[in-house]
Amino acid sequence: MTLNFEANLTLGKFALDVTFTSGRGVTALFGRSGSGKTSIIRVIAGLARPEKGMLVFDGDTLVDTNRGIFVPKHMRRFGYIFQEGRLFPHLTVQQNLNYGRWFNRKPKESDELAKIVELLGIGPLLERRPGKLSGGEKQRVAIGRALLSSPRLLLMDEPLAALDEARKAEVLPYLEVLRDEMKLPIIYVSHSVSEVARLADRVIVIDDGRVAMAGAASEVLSQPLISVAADRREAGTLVEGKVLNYDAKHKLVTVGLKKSSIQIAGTEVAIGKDVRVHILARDVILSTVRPEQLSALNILAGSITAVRGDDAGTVDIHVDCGGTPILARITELSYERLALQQGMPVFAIIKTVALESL
Amino acid sequence: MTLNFEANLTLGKFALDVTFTSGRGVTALFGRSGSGKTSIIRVIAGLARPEKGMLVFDGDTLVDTNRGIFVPKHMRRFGYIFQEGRLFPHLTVQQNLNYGRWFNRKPKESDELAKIVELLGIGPLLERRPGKLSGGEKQRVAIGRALLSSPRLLLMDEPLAALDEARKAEVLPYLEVLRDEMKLPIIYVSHSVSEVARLADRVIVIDDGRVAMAGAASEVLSQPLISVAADRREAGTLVEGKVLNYDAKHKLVTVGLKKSSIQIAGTEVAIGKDVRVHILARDVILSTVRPEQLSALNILAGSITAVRGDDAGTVDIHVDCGGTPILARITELSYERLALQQGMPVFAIIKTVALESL
Amino acid sequence: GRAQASEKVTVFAAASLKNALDKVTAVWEKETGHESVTSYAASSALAKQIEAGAPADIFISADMDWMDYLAGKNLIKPDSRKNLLGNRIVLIASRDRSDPVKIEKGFDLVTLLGGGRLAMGSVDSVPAGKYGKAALEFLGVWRFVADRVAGAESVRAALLLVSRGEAPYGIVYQTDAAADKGVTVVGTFPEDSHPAIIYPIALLDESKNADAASLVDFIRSDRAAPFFEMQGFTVLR
Amino acid sequence: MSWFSLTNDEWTAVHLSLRIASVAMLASLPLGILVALLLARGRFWGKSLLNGLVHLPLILPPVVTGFMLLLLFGRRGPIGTLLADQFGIILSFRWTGAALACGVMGFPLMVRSIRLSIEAVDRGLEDAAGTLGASPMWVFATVTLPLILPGIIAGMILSFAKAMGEFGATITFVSNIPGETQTLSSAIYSFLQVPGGDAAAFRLTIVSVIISMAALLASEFMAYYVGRRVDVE
Amino acid sequence: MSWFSLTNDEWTAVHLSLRIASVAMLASLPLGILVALLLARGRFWGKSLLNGLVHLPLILPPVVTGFMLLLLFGRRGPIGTLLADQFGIILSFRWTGAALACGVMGFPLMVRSIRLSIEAVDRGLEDAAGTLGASPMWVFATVTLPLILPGIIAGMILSFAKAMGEFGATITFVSNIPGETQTLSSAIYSFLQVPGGDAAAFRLTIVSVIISMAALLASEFMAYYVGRRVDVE
Ligand SMILES: Nc1ncnc2c1ncn2[C@@H]1O[C@H](COP(=O)(O)OP(=O)(O)OP(=O)(O)O)[C@@H](O)[C@H]1O
Ligand SMILES: Nc1ncnc2c1ncn2[C@@H]1O[C@H](COP(=O)(O)OP(=O)(O)OP(=O)(O)O)[C@@H](O)[C@H]1O
Ligand code: MOO
Ligand SMILES: [Mg+2]
Ligand SMILES: [Mg+2]
Repeated sequence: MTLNFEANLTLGKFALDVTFTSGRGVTALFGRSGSGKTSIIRVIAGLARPEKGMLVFDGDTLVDTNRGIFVPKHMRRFGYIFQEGRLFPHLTVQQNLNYGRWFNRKPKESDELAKIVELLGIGPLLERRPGKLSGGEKQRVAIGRALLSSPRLLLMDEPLAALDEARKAEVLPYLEVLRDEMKLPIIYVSHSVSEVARLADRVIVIDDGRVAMAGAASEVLSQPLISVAADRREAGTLVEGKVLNYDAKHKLVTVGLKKSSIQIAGTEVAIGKDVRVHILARDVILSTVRPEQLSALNILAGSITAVRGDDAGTVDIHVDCGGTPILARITELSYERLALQQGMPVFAIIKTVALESL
Repeated sequence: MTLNFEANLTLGKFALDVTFTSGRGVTALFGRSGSGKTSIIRVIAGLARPEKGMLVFDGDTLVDTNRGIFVPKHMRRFGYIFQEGRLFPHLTVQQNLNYGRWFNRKPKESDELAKIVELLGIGPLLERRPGKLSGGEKQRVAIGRALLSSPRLLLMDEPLAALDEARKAEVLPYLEVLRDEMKLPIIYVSHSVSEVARLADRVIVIDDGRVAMAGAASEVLSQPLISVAADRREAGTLVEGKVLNYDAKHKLVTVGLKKSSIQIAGTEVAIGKDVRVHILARDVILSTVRPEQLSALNILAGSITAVRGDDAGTVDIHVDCGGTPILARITELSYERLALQQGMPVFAIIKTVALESL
Repeated sequence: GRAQASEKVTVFAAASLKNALDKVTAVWEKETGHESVTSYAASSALAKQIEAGAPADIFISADMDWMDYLAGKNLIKPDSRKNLLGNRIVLIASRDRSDPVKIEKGFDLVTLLGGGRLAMGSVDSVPAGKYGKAALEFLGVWRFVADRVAGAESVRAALLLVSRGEAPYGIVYQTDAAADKGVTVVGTFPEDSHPAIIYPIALLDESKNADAASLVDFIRSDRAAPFFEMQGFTVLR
Repeated sequence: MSWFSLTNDEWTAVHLSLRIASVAMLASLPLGILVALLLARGRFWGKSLLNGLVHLPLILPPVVTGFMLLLLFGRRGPIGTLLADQFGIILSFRWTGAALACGVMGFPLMVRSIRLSIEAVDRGLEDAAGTLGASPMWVFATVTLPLILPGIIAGMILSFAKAMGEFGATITFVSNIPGETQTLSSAIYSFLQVPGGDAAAFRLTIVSVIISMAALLASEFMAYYVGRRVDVE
Repeated sequence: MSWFSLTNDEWTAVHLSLRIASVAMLASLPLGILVALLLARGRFWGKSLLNGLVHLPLILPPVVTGFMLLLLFGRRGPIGTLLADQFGIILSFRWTGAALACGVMGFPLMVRSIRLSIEAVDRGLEDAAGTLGASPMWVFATVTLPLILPGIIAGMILSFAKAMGEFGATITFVSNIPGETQTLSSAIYSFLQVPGGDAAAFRLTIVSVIISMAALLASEFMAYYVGRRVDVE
């Protein structure tokens, strides 16, 4: 499955001029507030008509302004989780959830409903109307409503912003299941690097209506430029690997990288599975000698490939650990003290539990 | 300044029964979605009338159901940033911002407006109406509107949820200025431990309409129980200290704790200032020998006071570092390998830049 | 439905005839066993409805004009047209000024009004108004009171204006004045001061109902006369 | 005869009024919704014209409206002839004609109410329904229609009440034939035209008011019920 | 005399109609807003009664309304006496009386529109204004009122149009005095009562329609302008 997007759209003084392609899995739209993320999603959903543009989903042309093609929104079957909920105020939660199912040729089985209700923790709310829900409850129902409409593509505009961390931690794995098992492509808008790192296969960074950067998540998230949209503190590298082993006793997953391996705390995963690990630069400690007796399990040997200072008193050190690039952010003082230089061998120490779980 | 809150309120099947006191500074309301945070704020703002209760702000009784007192919302002068924006659709952004100023005896000077517009980056939007703003832009205008109404107390219901990290990083320091310089008390609802850790003096954890825990931020955030509301990954300790030194060259702040000190990357701070540092358990590495040649600047000697395992393959180790409690979360495997026990001397290694800046 | 109603004789009659005509048709129905219905409305509306093909058999107009209008369009059976009733117009006053007024050439109506208004049917549209205006012109009073006239939508409304004391005097049919205790008849206009007040009756050209002629005859008969006279009409033979 | 008992003719008028007002209200509803939709949402040439046309019965004296109906829908009028020839529908001097007159007189009131409600609907909700697979027709039926229910109810009650009070256009169009086209209103009018008819007119007025108040209360209750469901907060 | 030129009397009727319709509309507006507010928001004993009272002019045949006005506001009526004695205000046979009649007849239409709009207002916005320090009066003036403007405009235009078409209640209450109380509507009615008056009636009808259409267009434009400002998306 691929989505080819190409659109020009003017909204007052704001001009959107974006072209990108997204494939299977999750494509994250990343960008500062007002950069045009929602506008892009609206064009995909068929809620906005570009002045000039083209939208092709899996060979199916949805928009082509040259040929005057515009497939209306209800024929696209794209589930859209809006930034502001948009629940139907006259329907109960249950009716809201079921709304999309009425219009689907292939209705989901009813235990699908039960499962999603359970996952989102909205069981006690089913008989209520949206006016009587809390902010987070509304958002959860909106997520459920979109999921249950059997979409071909899921458009999620900051879906988890209003959720508490515990609930987020429950919903994210489900999105992964959708992505991996249901093979549902997802376009995901989020300001959270950790969410994106965890879910996204591709990341598209939007800046002022234009694509500032696009590419595989592992590439884009390792760029310092990502900090236009994200917290500097969330810079890091996204590393891809394969599960080599699972230690059930210690609940430790061993992930094989290019020439090394790292260990991550987590629940059982199938051996051989491809996984991604987001290593935050600020979580990496460098040492010039191999450290002993540390609680950190992951100590990777490597050599410094680049050094980049900034004016905030920190230095970003790029380390190549057997083909796996690792970014470490350390203080200028340490940088001076350890006399680090390009080409120097170092050890990167990564706290196991600091890793994003899969 | 103190706020005494005591209210019983029934909303359908949901019963709120909450009593707390909040003092100067920021009081964070923490709790899962649907736990009753917004309901509490609504009572404080005068938008909901408790069935039984009492609300006293600085000796000024706003609600007393026994005596039939209920000060209406417009006489309370509490600025409220709503979870859903609630901008006036018929007014421009500028008029929205100015709305509260019309009703204030002591109007803020107009450069106050310029400053807040600048801070929130809403300068180009001033002539627009809210219907033509993006989600984050709306939220920023709502923040500005409440700030400009010269409130005696600020009620913030997940104000930063829709903002990108970079913008958040700009707004948070301003909130700190409000708290510290303007001495504006703030009641703050958030799901983000790092926001709360940074801002809050007191934390009140709400669970299903009741106070589950309340106390100084440093106490509450160090409790494992906080994970009802927060991501487990954000557990840690909040440490209080005083700025001892600022190294302008390396942009390093030295913070003196009880008997030790730690270094934090950051911009200039006044020496002698009281600061707080949130140390995430997952950012602490333990070592049984003093490590050498590490890029981590902070290595604190201490001894293990408690060990608490969980069933996720990690162990929480409480370490006392010269009177300063530090929580470290390590894998079970490391725990076994290092043969850690209560009373054992250890070194806690904290990456400098992993600390919350002030 | 229309099917049964078409067997009934349908009468279109000026609204002011309601009291008397209802009683007359009731007697006729009882005696003959036939049925009838009467639609009371303004003569103007009825005439235009007949023009538009209304299923009426008999038309009784409050003035000659609307009957002439239909006659001009050949919508009535010409030989069936008869003058049915006559009426008089009277000067009425509200209760508190019941002194009789001598109505003669040049009588001082203006002084009587004393700044108040003279209530009457609209002088352009309501028949009683037209007759009233003609009478006042004949008596040479019109030009003094023309701008003091309050033209009402119907005689009944004019009557009400007087009985409620809005206007001190009014000109109405004697048929209407008789029934209202709030007003006093203070004078009757001479019969020669205005065109004869005549309610004509006619069978309609399109009427196919065989009983209609019988009803017209009954309405014009001596049997019916007392009902009309009781209301103050003059029965014309 | 007790003061309040109604004569047969009066009962007939009551029945007829109820039937005419209900039919006028219900029959004009679909068209009312359609026109309100066109006026609220449509962008077409002649929209102002349509809007003006809808308001005509309000602007014109009812008698004029009645005459126009007579000219158009009468036995000899162009539409009247057409309806009679093609569909065998005869409106003139039938209760159906009275319903037409009442429907026309109440139409601007109905359309305005519904239109106001439509204009207040959050288009975002309709968009959301569209992305969930609902075609425009379904969006209308499942989202727009329920949300504009208060306006529809208001429009219906206005139309009904107007039909109860209307006589100018009715009496001009379909005359005042007892048992066929004589409504309470025209009966009241007839009584007012003759000496001594006031008491009877007053009695019928009370009946008319009672009926309309009952309808009004029912509508308020419905609106309350509908509103409670959609209540925000 | 060209076919279309109006006589002096007719010009007077045009002026008078305009004046009466405008005054009726404007004078009933504050009360209309108040009553709409009460009905939309109030919770008080007798609310149904007030609601019924407001609808009465719609339910009753206009002639009956005219009679009632006469009974109440006439020279001998309780309110009429009061107004005359205390304030020297005399309504009978004055254009002001006609404006009263038109205002009363249009009142239910105006109230309904405004009420519908009020019921559609998001209370959350009013709450927000309250927390920003606006007293209920200010909240109403700066938030509620601007948001219900479409309803107010709709109510005003309905009231105006109704006033242009009204004659039943007017003519009954204040009669049909050229230059004082004779509106276009009553002039049209008078013409229709005489054989051959159709042409004149038609001419005046056209005038009336032109005026009302102009008002309608203006209102649509205003509503569009207001709506554009509040446009969501
Ligand atoms: N009008 C109402 N009727 C019934 N229940 C209500 C009503 N309003 C809120 N509730 C319930 O009250 C509880 C508390 O709601 P509240 O809005 O205070 O939650 P919250 O802590 O702010 O949640 P969130 O983080 O999701 O915004 C929720 O369970 C909600 O379902
Ligand atoms: N109707 C409109 N008229 C004019 N400008 C508009 C309109 N709608 C949106 N904009 C502008 O277009 C830009 C992009 O808006 P969009 O909603 O796509 O942003 P976004 O990336 O989703 O931001 P956020 O993260 O704040 O939701 C913004 O600068 C916004 O101000
Ligand atoms: O429009 Mo009227 O004057 O209520 O029949
Ligand atoms: Mg957005
Ligand atoms: Mg909330």
